[in-house]
Amino acid sequence: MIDLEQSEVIPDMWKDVFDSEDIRFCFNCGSCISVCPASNASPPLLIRRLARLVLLGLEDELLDEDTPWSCVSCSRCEEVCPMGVRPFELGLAIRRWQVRNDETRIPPSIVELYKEGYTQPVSKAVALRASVGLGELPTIDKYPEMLKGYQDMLMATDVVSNNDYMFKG
Amino acid sequence: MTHPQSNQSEGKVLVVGGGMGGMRTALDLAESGRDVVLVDKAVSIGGLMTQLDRTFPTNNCDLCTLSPNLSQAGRAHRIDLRTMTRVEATKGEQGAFEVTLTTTPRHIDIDRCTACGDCLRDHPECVSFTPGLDHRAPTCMRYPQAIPQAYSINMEQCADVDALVKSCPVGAIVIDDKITTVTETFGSIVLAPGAEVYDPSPIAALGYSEQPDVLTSLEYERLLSASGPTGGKLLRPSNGQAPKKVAWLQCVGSRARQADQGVSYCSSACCMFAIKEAIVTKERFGTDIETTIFNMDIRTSGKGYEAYYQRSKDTDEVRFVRCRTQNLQAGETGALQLRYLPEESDTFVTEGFDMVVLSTGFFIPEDIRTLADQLKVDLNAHGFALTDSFHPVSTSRAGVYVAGLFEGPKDIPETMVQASAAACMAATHVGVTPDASPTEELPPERKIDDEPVRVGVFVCECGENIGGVVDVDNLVSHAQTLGDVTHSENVGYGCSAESMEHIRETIVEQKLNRVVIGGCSPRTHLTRFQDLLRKAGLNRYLVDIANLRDQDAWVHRDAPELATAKGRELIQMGVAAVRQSKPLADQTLPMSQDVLVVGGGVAGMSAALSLAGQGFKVHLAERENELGGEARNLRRTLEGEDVRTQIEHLVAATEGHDKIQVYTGALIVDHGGMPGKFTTGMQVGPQLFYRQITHGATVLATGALANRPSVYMLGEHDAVSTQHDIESLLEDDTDTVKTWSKVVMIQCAGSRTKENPACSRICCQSSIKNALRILDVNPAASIWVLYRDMRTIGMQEDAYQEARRRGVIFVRYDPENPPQVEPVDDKVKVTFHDPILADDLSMHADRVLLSTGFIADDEGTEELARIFRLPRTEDGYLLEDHIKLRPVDLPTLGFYVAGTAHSPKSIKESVAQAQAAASRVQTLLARGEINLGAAVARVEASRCAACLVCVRACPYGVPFINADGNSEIDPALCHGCGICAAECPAKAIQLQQFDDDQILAKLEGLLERITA
Amino acid sequence: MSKYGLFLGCNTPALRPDVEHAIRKSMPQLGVDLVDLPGFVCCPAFGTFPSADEDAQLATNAWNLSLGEAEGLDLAVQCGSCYSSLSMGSHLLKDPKKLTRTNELLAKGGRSFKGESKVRHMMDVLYNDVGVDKISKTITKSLKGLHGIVQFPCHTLYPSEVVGFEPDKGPPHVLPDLLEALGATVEHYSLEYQCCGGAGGFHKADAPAAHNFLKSKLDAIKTETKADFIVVSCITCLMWMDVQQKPLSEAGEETYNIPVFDYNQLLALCLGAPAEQVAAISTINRDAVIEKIK
Amino acid sequence: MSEPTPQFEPVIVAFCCHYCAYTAADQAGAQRLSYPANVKIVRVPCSGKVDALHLLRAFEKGADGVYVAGCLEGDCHFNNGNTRAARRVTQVQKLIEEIGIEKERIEMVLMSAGMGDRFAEVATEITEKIRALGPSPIRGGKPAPARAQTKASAKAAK
Ligand SMILES: Cc1cc2nc3c(=O)[nH]c(=O)nc-3n(C[C@H](O)[C@H](O)[C@H](O)COP(=O)(O)OP(=O)(O)OC[C@H]3O[C@@H](n4cnc5c(N)ncnc54)[C@H](O)[C@@H]3O)c2cc1C
Ligand SMILES: Cc1cc2nc3c(=O)[nH]c(=O)nc-3n(C[C@H](O)[C@H](O)[C@H](O)COP(=O)(O)OP(=O)(O)OC[C@H]3O[C@@H](n4cnc5c(N)ncnc54)[C@H](O)[C@@H]3O)c2cc1C
Ligand code: SF4
Ligand code: SF4
Ligand code: SF4
Ligand code: SF4
Ligand code: SF4
Ligand code: SF4
Ligand code: SF4
Ligand code: SF4
Repeated sequence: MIDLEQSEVIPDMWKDVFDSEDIRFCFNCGSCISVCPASNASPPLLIRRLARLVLLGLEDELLDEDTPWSCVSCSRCEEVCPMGVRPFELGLAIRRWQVRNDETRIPPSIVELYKEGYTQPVSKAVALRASVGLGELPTIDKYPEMLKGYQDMLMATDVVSNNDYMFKG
Repeated sequence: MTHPQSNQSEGKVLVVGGGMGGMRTALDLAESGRDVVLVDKAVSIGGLMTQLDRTFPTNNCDLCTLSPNLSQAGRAHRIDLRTMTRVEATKGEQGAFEVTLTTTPRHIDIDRCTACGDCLRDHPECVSFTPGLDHRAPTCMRYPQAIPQAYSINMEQCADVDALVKSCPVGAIVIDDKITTVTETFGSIVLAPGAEVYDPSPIAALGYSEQPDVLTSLEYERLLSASGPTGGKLLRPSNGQAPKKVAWLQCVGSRARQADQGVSYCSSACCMFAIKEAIVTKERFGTDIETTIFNMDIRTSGKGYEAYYQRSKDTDEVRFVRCRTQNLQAGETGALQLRYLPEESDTFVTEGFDMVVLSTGFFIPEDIRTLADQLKVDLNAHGFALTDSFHPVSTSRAGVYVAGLFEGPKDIPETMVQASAAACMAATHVGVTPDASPTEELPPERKIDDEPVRVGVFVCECGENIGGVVDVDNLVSHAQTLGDVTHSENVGYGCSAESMEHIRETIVEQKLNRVVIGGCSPRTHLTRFQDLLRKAGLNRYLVDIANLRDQDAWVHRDAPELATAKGRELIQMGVAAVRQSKPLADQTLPMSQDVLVVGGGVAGMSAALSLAGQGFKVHLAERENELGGEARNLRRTLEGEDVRTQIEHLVAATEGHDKIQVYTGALIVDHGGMPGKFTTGMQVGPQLFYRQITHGATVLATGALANRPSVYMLGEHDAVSTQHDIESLLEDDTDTVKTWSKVVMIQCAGSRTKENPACSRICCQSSIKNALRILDVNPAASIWVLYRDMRTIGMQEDAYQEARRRGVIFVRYDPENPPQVEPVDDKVKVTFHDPILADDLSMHADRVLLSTGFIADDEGTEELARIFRLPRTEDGYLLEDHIKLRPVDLPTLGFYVAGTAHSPKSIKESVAQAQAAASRVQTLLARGEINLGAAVARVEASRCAACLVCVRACPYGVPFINADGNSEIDPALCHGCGICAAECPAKAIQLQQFDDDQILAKLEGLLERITA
Repeated sequence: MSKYGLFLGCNTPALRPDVEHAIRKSMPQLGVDLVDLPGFVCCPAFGTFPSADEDAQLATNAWNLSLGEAEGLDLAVQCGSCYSSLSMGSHLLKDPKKLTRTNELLAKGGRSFKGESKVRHMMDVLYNDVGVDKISKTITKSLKGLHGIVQFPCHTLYPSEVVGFEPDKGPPHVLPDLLEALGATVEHYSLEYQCCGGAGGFHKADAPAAHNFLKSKLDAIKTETKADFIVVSCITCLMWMDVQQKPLSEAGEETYNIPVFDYNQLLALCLGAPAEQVAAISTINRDAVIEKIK
Repeated sequence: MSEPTPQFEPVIVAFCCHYCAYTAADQAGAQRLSYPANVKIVRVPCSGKVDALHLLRAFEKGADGVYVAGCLEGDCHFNNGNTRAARRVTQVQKLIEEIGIEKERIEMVLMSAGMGDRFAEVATEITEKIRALGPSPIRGGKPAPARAQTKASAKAAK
């Protein structure tokens, strides 16, 4: 039982989560989840449920949801949603909202990205590359001024500047 | 008898589109004495209906009921039917439109063509009888009752023109048939071009273009249809096997915002037709077939539709799953796998189906938009003709009216109502013309009572059709050996103009007084030969046709001798029957031209004004002290129209009309008479002054009541009220509305329940209307709608989506677990289950608004139905004659119904039905006298034992035991089925035209040489 | 000769450089010149900035796009995720407000983006620029006699408003057509259009479910087709389908060892490139297939 | 298999309602389907019009088989004539059985207007069935036809 008088209810939360009214058109039809690979996970990723939580403005429940993170970004939901809700983008938007409201949600990979420019050791895979006859790549670490520029740019974004302690050092 | 007329000009009406809608309009106009040109771009008329199998809610076909009417009306020379014809341009204005019509060549002279099909057999490359109905079965026959019964030729595809021309035995093929363009003047125009059905190929996820077993509903209908590609067998296109599991996916191409997924509105008819298809599948192909309908809402808000839906679940075991799935994959075994999560559940299901039917909706194609453009008719955002609630069939251009799908998505009953309404409106600009059929030229009927029977037998060869199989000369000489046959001959093509004239002359010269035609089916040709007899000075009922073509030569081509022998027997039967036939008179009755309208709501006033406008005298009886009815409590429609002002206009116009006599405070107390001459008594005013009125027809527009059930603390707590209660508040007391921060609306409060099973149809759109109004006044309000199915049909869906856009929250509830309402000081606490979150929610509402809808005026109509002897439905609404084809006519001739007395409906629908009733009244009264035909049952009083068997047997409740203690059958009411005659143990009843002597004579004619 | 900026992303150069080499070997032979983009960064993958901050997401997208734009080049991309991320970025940057904000950020890094450079998938370039005819005429070896199935990378299909390069509506056929151009027989099966399940957080959230999801696909391939190999055109699909067959075989009764190739690997092999360079890294042994390419 | 003796050719009367079965018979013709020529059609407005008297008279006059063909259930043009007809056929079956005629010689069949193939199928089946039964006792003279006649007519008149 969710008592809407007792729960944290933010009527306009959807605006904070998503960038357009598209989400309000969701009529819980289920098309998105019928095609969603991650709906096979346990607990299942159910966009219609997430959309409902957003629209009802149930902050605590939405913060607790792990399922947005199990999306495989296949965008099938986006293709089939009759109402043009853009469910995949909604899922990403919910992640961003969670990141904004709970720093433990920050994906560690963005720290790597900030520091190295890549999520994989692109510039360090020299031996493997050589084994197939490839040389080194013009990776960003080879252009320090570019890497600095890239980092300066990111430092101007909210997620990096608000959590700068994670990115420095 | 002269027809009362207002200031109308002579002229005719143009009806564009010959589907159900166009046909009904044309028939109504013709029957009310107007000349009509009916054009259709297709090769034969009928529209969508011709492609359907059986239609809801009666699950029967009905074409056999409608199409004969049309050929009959065509015979009245009132309807000029032009197929393969389009409108090119229009000029002028109401009263005198100048319209250019272009007809593409058919290359077949319809009047000559006998529909033998030889041309198609020999030249399938260029002859068609089916305009490519189904891309999976291009050769299927369109439908057996096609009108005109004719083929069409595409000359461009013809390789050998000479051979083609020669293939036609009657020379009906016209090589140099040209495009013809004519410009004609019309007083008014009715548009009924229908709509098209969405093509689901763009939704790749549904696999329509890849999977043979994924069909549109129209294709599925073709598959079920006896005239379809499989001859009515339900077989999977992929492998020709019978399916065991069939799924329907609803709203395909409807209720969408995303490009390519179709239109935003609801197509209104597809929920019902999917249920119908599921039921028919089970009924006809085995109850062990599993049928599942995947849906978001089931929208069955028409009359009796909710019961149909419930029955499909309970009795037919149709399964309903709430989920729109777009995950369709071909499984290993060739089955189609659907994956879905039912709304009520948390476990995904992947289920195999043998066939998947896509319930595709309607849209207006470019072609019809062009037509609208040519006629300068405004369209709404979706391309449907723009109309309003108080003028439901009037377009933006004066004198141009609309009916059917082109006005908005709808089913057949609604199409029929609009079609009659459009006929009523179109008739206002066009005067009644004398029947063009040359009655005066007919010679008087010859008295034959004293003549000895002289039978003439005329046998057709019909080219090779009969002559190629049956030895016609043998039949001719055999006929001469039969008793009373004084003439017999081979007439080649009996129905050709030359032969007809020859037969006529022969009848006159030889003083024949009975005729047998050895020809084709009486279904198609009997009326022609009846007309011929009449022209020859004989009563039209003295002819019979021996069906030598369709039922002999065509079916026994491989056994010519047997066919000839059978032909002899068929002629024997014909001769035996005509020997017994007697001249019959068609029943006629004089009519009063006055009309009684009972009920002074929107419907009653609209019907009265339409009729008065056409010059009829109308008596309008209203039981309250003022006119206006239920709509007085409404302020605005969903579309924003100002109801109060409109009602005031209507009341003023009604009261001020010199042809309308209004009786307020009127109580109907007695009734008698016949259709055309009814007498009805009422007590009027506070003094209960008794008045008796004589009228030819009666319109019942007695409405229904706003429901006020004792549920959800209604009447117990101030914070709970009905949607109806706040109509005025929203207009006049916005300050109160501004104090509501949380509003909960509960749908189906007191509707769709055991006590009041019908859906009230208006309350889903009403709650959307009010939600949007509340947000206008108080944008900060949080509004929750607890619903079972949101039934915002047609364009109402746009408003529903608008409500979502503006933040209204919709939560479905299950009737087994309805919301709970408890008092908390001046608020109420509402608790309900949300299936999406799979959790219960509770909140404190400032206001609970109940969507309470309608309830039949049970007491009121019970009394009225008793006085007028009219049947009612179980839930107390008046029962129409035929729910689909005659939704305005009551079963008793001369009675019509309009508005919510028929079933819950909106103002727009009430007004449309009122105009339709006015049209139906005119079709009746225009006759001046009723010709009831001759096939009526008659009681021979001296034989009647008053056993009541016939009284019980008659499907129309016609026979009654009269004051003399005998059964009496009112010929005006008899439909001519003969059931009573068959049941009567005393053999006191005979059905004319089919009396026992005739049937027995046929048997004897057939069998006499066997036992004798 | 057409020319593209080669956008490699992270996984290909770091983990499967043989695919990169296959691209570098095959494309120029078909007249597609590929130019390296100095200073490129992660696309960014959806699990990174797109899940954390839209500004950072679009700035990173634009960073990469601007590298091509500065050279007057469109980007050619092999990885489905990169293709999808960059396409989504381009799509969102059509919104002038977002473009302005992104350029404010880019300016801090000394770059700018006008929105001109486009994102093309390698298969798009091969099908729509090069054409199947040219491919079948140019190859010196063929896959004749081999049966293959195609794994459509979801990222190249959906949402069709943002991504994709199929020439017409209806079922996708670019990848099968390209495979046929190499002489292989392409087989179809029930779960053809199902996702591989490898991207994003699905396997992190519920590894058994993600495995089962892949298993259903592999089972369908095994029972319904005579496939000798799977061809993909996305590094995520390649790695997931190649690597996970082993644990799947170990966990159940069924054994899975269907070789998986990136399309460019097969193409390079058919153009005569040595397997040690262009098809060297895999979990499932691919030798049997490679031997049959003649 | 060759037929040694000449086949018995039964006479069969089919009462067909105008709206469905009669149209179906025309439809069979239009589709050029063939069925045995033994079947002779009597057109009635509704199958419900067919009287016990008509059915019995057909036998009396020497028909070997009789059937009534009406619309599909629920499709009757006059609501329920076909169900009444079906009931009547069942009654007549009992009646003829009493007088020594096999009840299989009469039956009720249903079809819609479009079902030309069904019409042909039914006509063929019934002809085969009656052929197998042999000539009607009235024709063949097994029970006394005169008595049978009076008894049957008397019942019908009741
Ligand atoms: C699959 C399916 C099943 C259905 N089942 C049922 C059911 O069971 N019960 C029910 O009540 N309803 C049912 N319906 C709905 C029903 O078919 C429609 O309500 C009805 O046919 C509407 O009739 P209409 O006259 O408006 O249009 P149509 O039947 O579409 O007729 C329009 C006519 O206009 C002609 N025309 C079009 N454009 C032009 C032009 N420019 N010039 C000249 N002529 C033109 C067309 O050739 C056509 O003959 C079903 C619909 C579908 C698609
Ligand atoms: C709660 C509710 C909300 C609605 N909201 C909308 C809406 O938003 N939009 C919309 O379009 N429609 C709406 N409607 C429907 C609309 O009110 C009706 O369609 C319309 O009023 C019906 O008109 P009517 O003439 O058929 O019946 P009524 O208006 O009921 O008129 C019938 C008249 O007959 C009289 N009468 C009854 N019996 C007798 C008798 N025996 N003798 C003499 N007179 C008799 C009655 O006194 C009454 O005056 C709503 C209806 C309800 C109940
Ligand atoms: S498909 Fe779209 S409308 Fe349907 S539930 Fe998913 S997000 Fe909502
Ligand atoms: S994009 Fe994500 S949410 Fe959408 S269908 Fe794919 S996995 Fe599911
Ligand atoms: S052959 Fe002649 S009569 Fe027969 S269908 Fe063709 S045109 Fe009509
Ligand atoms: S809800 Fe509307 S559009 Fe959807 S299937 Fe039902 S009637 Fe058609
Ligand atoms: S009336 Fe005679 S000639 Fe005319 S179509 Fe019928 S059978 Fe043929
Ligand atoms: S609220 Fe009214 S219109 Fe809506 S479903 Fe219930 S009864 Fe029908
Ligand atoms: S069934 Fe015959 S006898 Fe009985 S009441 Fe009717 S007419 Fe009279
Ligand atoms: S013929 Fe039919 S409609 Fe007429 S009275 Fe008899 S049973 Fe009734």
